[in-house]
Amino acid sequence: MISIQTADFAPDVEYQALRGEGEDTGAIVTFTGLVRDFGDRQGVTGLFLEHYPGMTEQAIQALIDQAHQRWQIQRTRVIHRVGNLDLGERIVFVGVASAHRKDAFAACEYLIDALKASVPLWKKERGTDGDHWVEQKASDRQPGF
Amino acid sequence: MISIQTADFAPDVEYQALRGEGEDTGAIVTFTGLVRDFGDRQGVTGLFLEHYPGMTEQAIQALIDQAHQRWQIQRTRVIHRVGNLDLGERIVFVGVASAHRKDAFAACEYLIDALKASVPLWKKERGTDGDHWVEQKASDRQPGF
Amino acid sequence: MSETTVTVLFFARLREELETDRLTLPVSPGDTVGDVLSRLAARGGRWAQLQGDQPVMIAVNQTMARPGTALSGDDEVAFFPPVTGG
Amino acid sequence: MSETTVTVLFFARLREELETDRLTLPVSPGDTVGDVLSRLAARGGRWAQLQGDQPVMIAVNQTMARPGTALSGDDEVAFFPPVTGG
Repeated sequence: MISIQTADFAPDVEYQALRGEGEDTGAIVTFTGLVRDFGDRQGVTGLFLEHYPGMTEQAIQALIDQAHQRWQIQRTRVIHRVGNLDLGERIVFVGVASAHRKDAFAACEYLIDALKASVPLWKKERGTDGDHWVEQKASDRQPGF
Repeated sequence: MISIQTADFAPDVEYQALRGEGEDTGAIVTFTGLVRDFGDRQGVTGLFLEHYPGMTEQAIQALIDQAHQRWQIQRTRVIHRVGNLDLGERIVFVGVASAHRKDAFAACEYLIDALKASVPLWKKERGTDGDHWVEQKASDRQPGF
Repeated sequence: MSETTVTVLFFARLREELETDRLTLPVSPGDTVGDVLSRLAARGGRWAQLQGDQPVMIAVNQTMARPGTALSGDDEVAFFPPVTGG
Repeated sequence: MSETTVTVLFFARLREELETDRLTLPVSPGDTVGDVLSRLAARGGRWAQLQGDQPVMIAVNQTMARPGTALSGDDEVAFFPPVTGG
């Protein structure tokens, strides 16, 4: 499940969806990203997030397909919020269910790393010294992109 | 927060506790382990979990102290259930909050790996061919323990 | 021969600085993304940054592309800064 | 001189197979965990496994220990199989 949405989401709803109906799931790993009060600069008061409707969802689906090829995983949920977000709000959720914990950890970390490197989403920090578009960190870059 | 308990726990309550009151948290990573229908053998119908009251909590606290030394993390929650558990039930929860996602992932995976290797907890599988105590996997062993 | 056009989209910092989120450009057979970039950069002013020092990412029909990618009529071309989601 | 004792605890498979979760044993000055293990194993039957092929983990006062660890009066000694939680 992939969703790009302005609305918030609920961790327990996502957990239930990842758990599924069967009894072959042994591990659920989730990552939640929050708006924090420092980023490129200090004094961040909120974020504005923009995406490329259509391509964003396709790019995330391609990452999920790759994760299914590389690891033994059962279900994934990726939610990314867009629009204006305040401090402390949830920005992004990546959840992976697997029979095995190592696959769940590896796939979850891969999905959020690859999302930051290659999915068309852009963050603008609103701050005490004005607004500015966040620059991509060298550590978030992927070779060949 | 460490809890060894027979009762279940709620992902959203744990999420809220990890989120904390401040606005410096950027990443929350959680691991949930579930009872699945195969383990050492096929046909698992449930688990019985035993612990060493007192030592179990101390051993988990020592792991959390080590995680705080190795990574920049803000809050942790470790919950492990004991007693009889049915298929699909939650067994264990490890949650880590950090300013940075890589620290949150690394500390969360470390805590569950080290817990499996070195914390006095034992699992008995109840199954269609009787009950048996689970053997420690070579991959879960830690040198020197 | 009827005119062939592509739609060009801009996102994030580029969208704001160019004060444009979408435009339609005529293209000729054999034109590449690089040709479109050159034509837009030649407008001067803020448009020059499309061939400046800062990296510009390219997508054609919602798939990552390069300046050498050839264009066809009705293609959707997008230019945007390196991504920063997550 | 009053008698000195330690409490010995067993967990999981050992607890079940020895049909014992706790017992009290006299110790002499200088006794180690290994001495206690030998004395218990000498009971024979299921107790022999305490010095058998399967690994037996040791804790003294709720901290991991080794056969060479020296014991004092009122120590809490625990024997258990390799852990399998999580």
